[in-house]
Amino acid sequence: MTTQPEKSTGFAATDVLVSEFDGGPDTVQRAISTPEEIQPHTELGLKDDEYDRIRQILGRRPTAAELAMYSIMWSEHCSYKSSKVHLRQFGEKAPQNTRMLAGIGENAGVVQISEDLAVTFKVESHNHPSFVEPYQGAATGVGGIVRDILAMGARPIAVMDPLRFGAADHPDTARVLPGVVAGIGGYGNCLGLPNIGGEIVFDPTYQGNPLVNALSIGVLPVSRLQHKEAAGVGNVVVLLGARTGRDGIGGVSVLASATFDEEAEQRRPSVQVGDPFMEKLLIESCLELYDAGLVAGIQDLGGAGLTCALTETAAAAGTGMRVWLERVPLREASMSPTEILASESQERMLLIVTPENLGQVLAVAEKWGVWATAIGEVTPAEADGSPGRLVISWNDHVVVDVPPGSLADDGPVYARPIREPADLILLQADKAETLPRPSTGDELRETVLRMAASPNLCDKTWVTEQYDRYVLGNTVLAQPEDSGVLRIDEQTGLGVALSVDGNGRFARLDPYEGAKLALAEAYRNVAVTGAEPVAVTDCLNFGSPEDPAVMWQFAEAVRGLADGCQQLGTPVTGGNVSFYNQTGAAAIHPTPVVGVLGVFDDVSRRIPMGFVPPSAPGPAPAS
Amino acid sequence: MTMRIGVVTFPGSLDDGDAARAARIGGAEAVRLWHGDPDLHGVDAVILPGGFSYGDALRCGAIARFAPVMETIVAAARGGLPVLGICNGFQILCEAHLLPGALTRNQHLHFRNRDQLLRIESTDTAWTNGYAPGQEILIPVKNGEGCYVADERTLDALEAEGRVVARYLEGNPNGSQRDIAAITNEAGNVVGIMPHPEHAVEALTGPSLDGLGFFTSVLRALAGAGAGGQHPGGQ
Amino acid sequence: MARVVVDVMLKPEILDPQGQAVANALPRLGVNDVSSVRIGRRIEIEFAGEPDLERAREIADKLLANPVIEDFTIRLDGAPAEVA
Amino acid sequence: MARVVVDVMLKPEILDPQGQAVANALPRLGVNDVSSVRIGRRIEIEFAGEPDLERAREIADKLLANPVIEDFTIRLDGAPAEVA
Ligand SMILES: Nc1ncnc2c1ncn2[C@@H]1O[C@H](COP(=O)(O)OP(=O)(O)O)[C@@H](O)[C@H]1O
Repeated sequence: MTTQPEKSTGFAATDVLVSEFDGGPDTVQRAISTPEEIQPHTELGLKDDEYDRIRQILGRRPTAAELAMYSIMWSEHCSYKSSKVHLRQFGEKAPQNTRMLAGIGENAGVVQISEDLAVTFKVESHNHPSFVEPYQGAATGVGGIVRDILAMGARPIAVMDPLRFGAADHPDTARVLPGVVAGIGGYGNCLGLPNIGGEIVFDPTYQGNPLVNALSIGVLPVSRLQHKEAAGVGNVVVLLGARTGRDGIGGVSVLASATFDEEAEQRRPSVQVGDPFMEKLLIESCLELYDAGLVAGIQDLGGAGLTCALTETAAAAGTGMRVWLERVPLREASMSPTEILASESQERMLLIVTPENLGQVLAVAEKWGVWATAIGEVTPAEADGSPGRLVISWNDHVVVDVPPGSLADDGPVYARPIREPADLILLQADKAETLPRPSTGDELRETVLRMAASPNLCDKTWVTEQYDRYVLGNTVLAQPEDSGVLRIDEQTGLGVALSVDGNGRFARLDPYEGAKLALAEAYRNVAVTGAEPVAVTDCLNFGSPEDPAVMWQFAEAVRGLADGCQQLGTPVTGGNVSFYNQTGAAAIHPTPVVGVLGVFDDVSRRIPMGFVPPSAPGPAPAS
Repeated sequence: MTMRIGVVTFPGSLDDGDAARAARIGGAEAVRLWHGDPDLHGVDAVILPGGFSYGDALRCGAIARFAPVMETIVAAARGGLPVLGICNGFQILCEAHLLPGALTRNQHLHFRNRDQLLRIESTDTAWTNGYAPGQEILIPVKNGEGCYVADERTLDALEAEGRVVARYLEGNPNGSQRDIAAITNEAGNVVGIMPHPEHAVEALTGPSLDGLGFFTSVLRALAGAGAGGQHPGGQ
Repeated sequence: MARVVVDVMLKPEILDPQGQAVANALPRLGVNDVSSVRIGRRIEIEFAGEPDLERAREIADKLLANPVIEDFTIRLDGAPAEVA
Repeated sequence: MARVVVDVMLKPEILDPQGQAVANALPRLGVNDVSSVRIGRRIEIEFAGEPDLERAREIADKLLANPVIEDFTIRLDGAPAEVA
């Protein structure tokens, strides 16, 4: 069953004949009968031992579709295989906290801010895609983080964008920066989300590897909190939002999980294109569905597309799932089952709904003009009580039959070797005390002028003017303030403050202290507005985890952030790790970016950065 | 009796909630209207809010003009119903030929959001009768396609007939001809404005309270005191 | 299935800042003999059955072009343009 | 003076939200037989002297089209298009 926007301009996927593909898709049946077939697992980024483990889990070779799914889900980006062992500290050292309703492991952390209201917030990276195609990379970065917020049951209410570029006068910066800023503005403005702050840092370390991080925050009634579990045997699996195309096939695993180099040029087609208008419709339809109580489970489709959403929702519930892939509405009829599973087409959500509610769900989708299609159903656990299986067919061919947990939860975990960078002692010895200092008035003047004119300190309005900070009418403070402040509740004056900060140069000198400093800065920025800091999100931007020096920086930064959070009493509620930010052998400065959330009982008590003129804003015109 | 101001939501409307809030703060009851429903539900005035209706595909406002609700609004506006188009709403009014001219890409090619000083040039409209002639107001501007263009004859006519409602001061944010920020139709009941009065109605969230006058003016107009005069309202 | 192409350009008297920006950037690419650049829209409409030029002209006139600022031409893909 | 026309369209596999939105609006204008609408850019380049197709191709490649997501064709005004 499909509802369509006012008019179908497409074709039905069922028009495609199996015979259009050489001998049809690689089925489970075929995999059993051709155990020795050579598979391109290395090209897909899987190590030999990882491939062996897949064969062991399945008791046969994987089908082409299964292989693609494992390669995606076991990629660094999706599996956190190098960072997991370190990130545990955020949980272990988490301060006692009664506000947190959802934490690490969910799409985004959820923090209760009053008896009946909660906010959810998270920062994520879209570094590699933004280097390849700055506008779309940055735009879809905003789109992706907003869907994470939406998936928790929240209405997204603002975005922020910590950015890092190479030298301001480098030609590549002239290519990347305008595109990134236009992309963030283009998507966020069109979505109607105020941009309430961010960072723009220039440093040659980011030359071949700019950092585009995006943060979003949303608000929800506590009772509307959503879960991703595909619970309830017999429930219907619904794909909501845009049609599926060949966007970003292999994007996550290819772009975000390997060192970035000249070869990236050839990978360009894997970049996704965003449609903020569709996302706006998706937001409105999801919120209407939540409020009507029609959603049993929900998960956004981000990088890793359907593969990730299907396996995570099923694994979280311990259920199985049966999916008919030919039902997925396609933009291009000729897509293979593997492509459909790997597509990173934007603006899609996966819903689990009861059969009784399906009709109403489709009606809401139709009202907003988005596609909604029942593509599968939730199936029981195995007879022995072990979790169910994810079985996916395509035109009557079973192309996938896997335990979903093996993809979503039981990926490889590595305790990678760590070693302090050899040059660190020298770097640390080169103290600021040895720098020349201005000693005359003229020298002082020259220094001040140079600082004022430096790209890192100069006025940022040429960027921030391209962002809408007024939309939704609840922005209390935004650029050029140190924190963004939002009113949450017009009646009570309940509000929040948010600041996001990081300093890669500090972290390069001492990643432990550097992470703590980033935390302390964001914490201070929130505190000085008058808000009480309550929770933390982070985006950890680092080089290759396969480099022990980078891994040491990572381990130290995580330890620093976890210790800092413990000392300040603010838990990390969620975040993102971005590895492989390097060009050739040269890694970027370790760059932990930290967001701190604060709460106001009465946001009218916020303290702005500048002096407030004695008179309040002028009176209303005569009426 | 409380006046009822309708605020239309198109797919992609963004400032509809803010316009409704401003109408309430101004003293009216805000009534939400849906693009697909031609019924105006007996409202006394209509606001077309800012945003990116239909994703602003093609040209801003080009598709919204064909929404079922617009047919009713165009007819009612011709009959005297006060209509205010803000930003995307202004673009829709031009596309629907309720106002002359067009809004094109900002000359500097960027989206621009800043607090903008304006001068109210005409207080002879349903939406500006509460301002003092020549009054300067500070309200946010935020758009990517806010550059007002029309041919010379139309511009001259607008000036001669006192239909330029507001002009940009201290810097034209988008390259609009003759610094035009807002215009009105001949009857003064339909006003299109590029900057956002609805974002300047509360001390906590706006740069001033200067936008409130638009939402209080229309109440005076409806009460018979201002331009736009008596009219049946609604359908 | 056949395709109709509608080209929409700003009227000559309307300023085209985008075209201007491109023209201004050309000398930096070493191109000095371009006297003007104008940027418009090209719209390709596929009809399910017979392409209908009259239909397409109506669509162009009502929706695709704004007569206040734009002119359009319309043609079957491959055929020479015909001014509206 | 001569004119070179560059048509820039999204690659077929790339999402075209604008075209989609227009296609969805057509039934409201009573048009039901359109199966797809794609929207691209048409760029007219006037050369001061001889039009230089090679030059124009270079400009198109570097400045006018985004090769990551777009294809372009280039031609002398009046001449049939030639795929880049
Ligand atoms: N990329 C960005 N997006 C949104 N706001 C930004 C961005 N970069 C900087 N800002 C905002 O501009 C203002 C000035 O930035 P900055 O000079 O970095 O301030 P500070 O040095 O106090 O952190 C701050 O309000 C900051 O949030």
